[in-house]
Amino acid sequence: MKIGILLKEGPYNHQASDTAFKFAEAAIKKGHTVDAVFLYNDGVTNVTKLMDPPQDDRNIATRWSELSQKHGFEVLACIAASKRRGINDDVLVQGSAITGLGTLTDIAIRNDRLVTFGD
Amino acid sequence: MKIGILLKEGPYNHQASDTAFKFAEAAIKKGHTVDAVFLYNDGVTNVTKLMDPPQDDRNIATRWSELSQKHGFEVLACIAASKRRGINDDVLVQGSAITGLGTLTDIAIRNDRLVTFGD
Amino acid sequence: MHMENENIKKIMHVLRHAPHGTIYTYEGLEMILIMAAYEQDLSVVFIGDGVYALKKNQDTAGIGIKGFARTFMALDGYDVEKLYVDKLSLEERGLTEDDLVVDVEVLDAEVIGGLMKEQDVIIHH
Amino acid sequence: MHMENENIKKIMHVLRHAPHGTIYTYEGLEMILIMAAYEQDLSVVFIGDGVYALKKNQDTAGIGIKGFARTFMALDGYDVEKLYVDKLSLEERGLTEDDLVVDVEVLDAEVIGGLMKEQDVIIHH
Amino acid sequence: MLHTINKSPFENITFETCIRFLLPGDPVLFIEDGVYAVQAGNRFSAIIANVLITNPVFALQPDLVARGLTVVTEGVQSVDYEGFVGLVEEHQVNSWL
Amino acid sequence: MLHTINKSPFENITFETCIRFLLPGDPVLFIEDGVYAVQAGNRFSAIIANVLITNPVFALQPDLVARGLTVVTEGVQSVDYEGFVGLVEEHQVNSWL
Repeated sequence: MKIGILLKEGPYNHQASDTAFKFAEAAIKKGHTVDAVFLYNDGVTNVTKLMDPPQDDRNIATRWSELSQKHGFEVLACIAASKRRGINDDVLVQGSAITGLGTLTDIAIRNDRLVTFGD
Repeated sequence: MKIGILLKEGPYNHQASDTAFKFAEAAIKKGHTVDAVFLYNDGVTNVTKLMDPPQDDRNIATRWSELSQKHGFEVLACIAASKRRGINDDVLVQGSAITGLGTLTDIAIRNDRLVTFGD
Repeated sequence: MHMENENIKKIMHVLRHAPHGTIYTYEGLEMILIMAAYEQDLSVVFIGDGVYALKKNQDTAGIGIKGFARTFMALDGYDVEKLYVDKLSLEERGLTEDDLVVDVEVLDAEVIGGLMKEQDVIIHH
Repeated sequence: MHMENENIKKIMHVLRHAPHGTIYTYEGLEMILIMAAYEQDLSVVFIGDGVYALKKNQDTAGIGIKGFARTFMALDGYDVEKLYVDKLSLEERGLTEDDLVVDVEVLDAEVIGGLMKEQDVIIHH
Repeated sequence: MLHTINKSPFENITFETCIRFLLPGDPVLFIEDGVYAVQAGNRFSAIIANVLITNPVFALQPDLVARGLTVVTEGVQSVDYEGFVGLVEEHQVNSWL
Repeated sequence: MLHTINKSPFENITFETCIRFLLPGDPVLFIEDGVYAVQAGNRFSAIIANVLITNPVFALQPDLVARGLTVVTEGVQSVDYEGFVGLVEEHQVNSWL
């Protein structure tokens, strides 16, 4: 099954990103295809490489970067939401990109499921 | 009267930053001293110069930068909260700085009021 | 024509937050406007405080935030005509259809639940 | 001594969010630990879902987030001894003091309201 | 002590929690989405009227206007941002986020 | 249609809103802070029991364990993240954020 994920909150402040990540891992483990993760609202801040959490904590941006590259999907941040929140091409982790809401529409159309995580 | 402000949510996503700003302006207009604005939780993202909202919208980082410099106070982002969210010295607007929670304690102690804004 | 219809997805946007206190409804509306260009079967449902987004006479100049209630009036021009409001949400807030900036269909929760069940995609804002 | 006391501020932290779903309680606790070093008159109040932060037997390994319930046990070592829990919040959640990781004083809302009134600074997390 | 409430009472328990801890005489100020509580004739009007017996109740006018709330429960006073500052001059602040 | 709820029912209306729109047979999954709804013997247990008459109810086990919730209302089924995926395989998703 092809699954798209929509993530609407930033890292650490809400559990949404953690749940979305665990869900994506489990879906892949069960043989499904994660087609893309789309970031909206504060969710766009999940992919800044400037993130530098304590060493004994998870690095949420790095984790998305690794999972997406390993399994061939992209983590896509909405451009309008990104601009409001100081996310641009220069700060993105590998495996992520900035794009428009049209891309989310394509994701919604071409996947069997769109699963949303947020606050 | 000396007033400290604690701001606990990021820009645009919540009204907290807007209310805090209008409150600070009004306090200054009434002759009070805004001693400092301390940013915590997602609030630290209020001072990234990478923010680039639509031209017909307010630029929240620039606005804090201008108000703080004009009236001689600092907008201070908690270092631990900043590191989690990708805020560092390189991205700060003028008039802001990164500091520790000890500074907030000093602000709480030395001011007549500490007013909190958040979600 | 038949093949085209098969590719059309039913996508429902659910607005449940009051305007201005958070950005969810505003950025939700931005998403709806973009999706409207893709000729899918879009609908928008207002539940809970989401109905406040449609309230007449909002003037946001004093809080320094762009207002957007009037943008809902533009949805019709984008062929987004399926605007549904939860009846109980409206009543609980002491509002009637006359208080809203656009024509909507006021429906019982059970009917909206049925519409939800038909969707391919549901996005809450 | 008298002058020193005059410089001591009464600062109350109010924890009202459940742990893990949001970071507020965790970052609130980080703030409390730092402020504890400043020898002010600190108190911590648990209201609403904030009482869940103190629940025994939390194991966050499965959600991949650092747990922190045990950190509340360290507050005593930082001389943060004023831990108050709202009685109704505890009861509504079917919890008793035995369910909590630390000793707390369970108080009626009216009493907590009185303590709030005495504070120089109150910070909700 | 000035109590501020910024959440809609229809969606969130904050309003009900705050008033449990109110002492008589202390002012309550509704801001942001909190102002929906004082809209005249809604299901919180009776609670607001009850609070008004013992406590002054305020709502931030710019937030009311932004939300198109023209008629508020009788006895609720509107203040602008300077009025908000005025309340802070007189009281320590308890922001129920 | 799979309905997910991620907010505590004690603080937020989401739980009550969602169940108004439920159709019989559709599964409900509690995740994140939403899992407090299914803690045995709390004031939502009767509502959960009522939902269970017509709908299967699930809670995300890692979220229960993280919050120290060991006993859930009878009839509520625990699932891990793969179980969550399993429910998504069978149903379109309605995430009540």
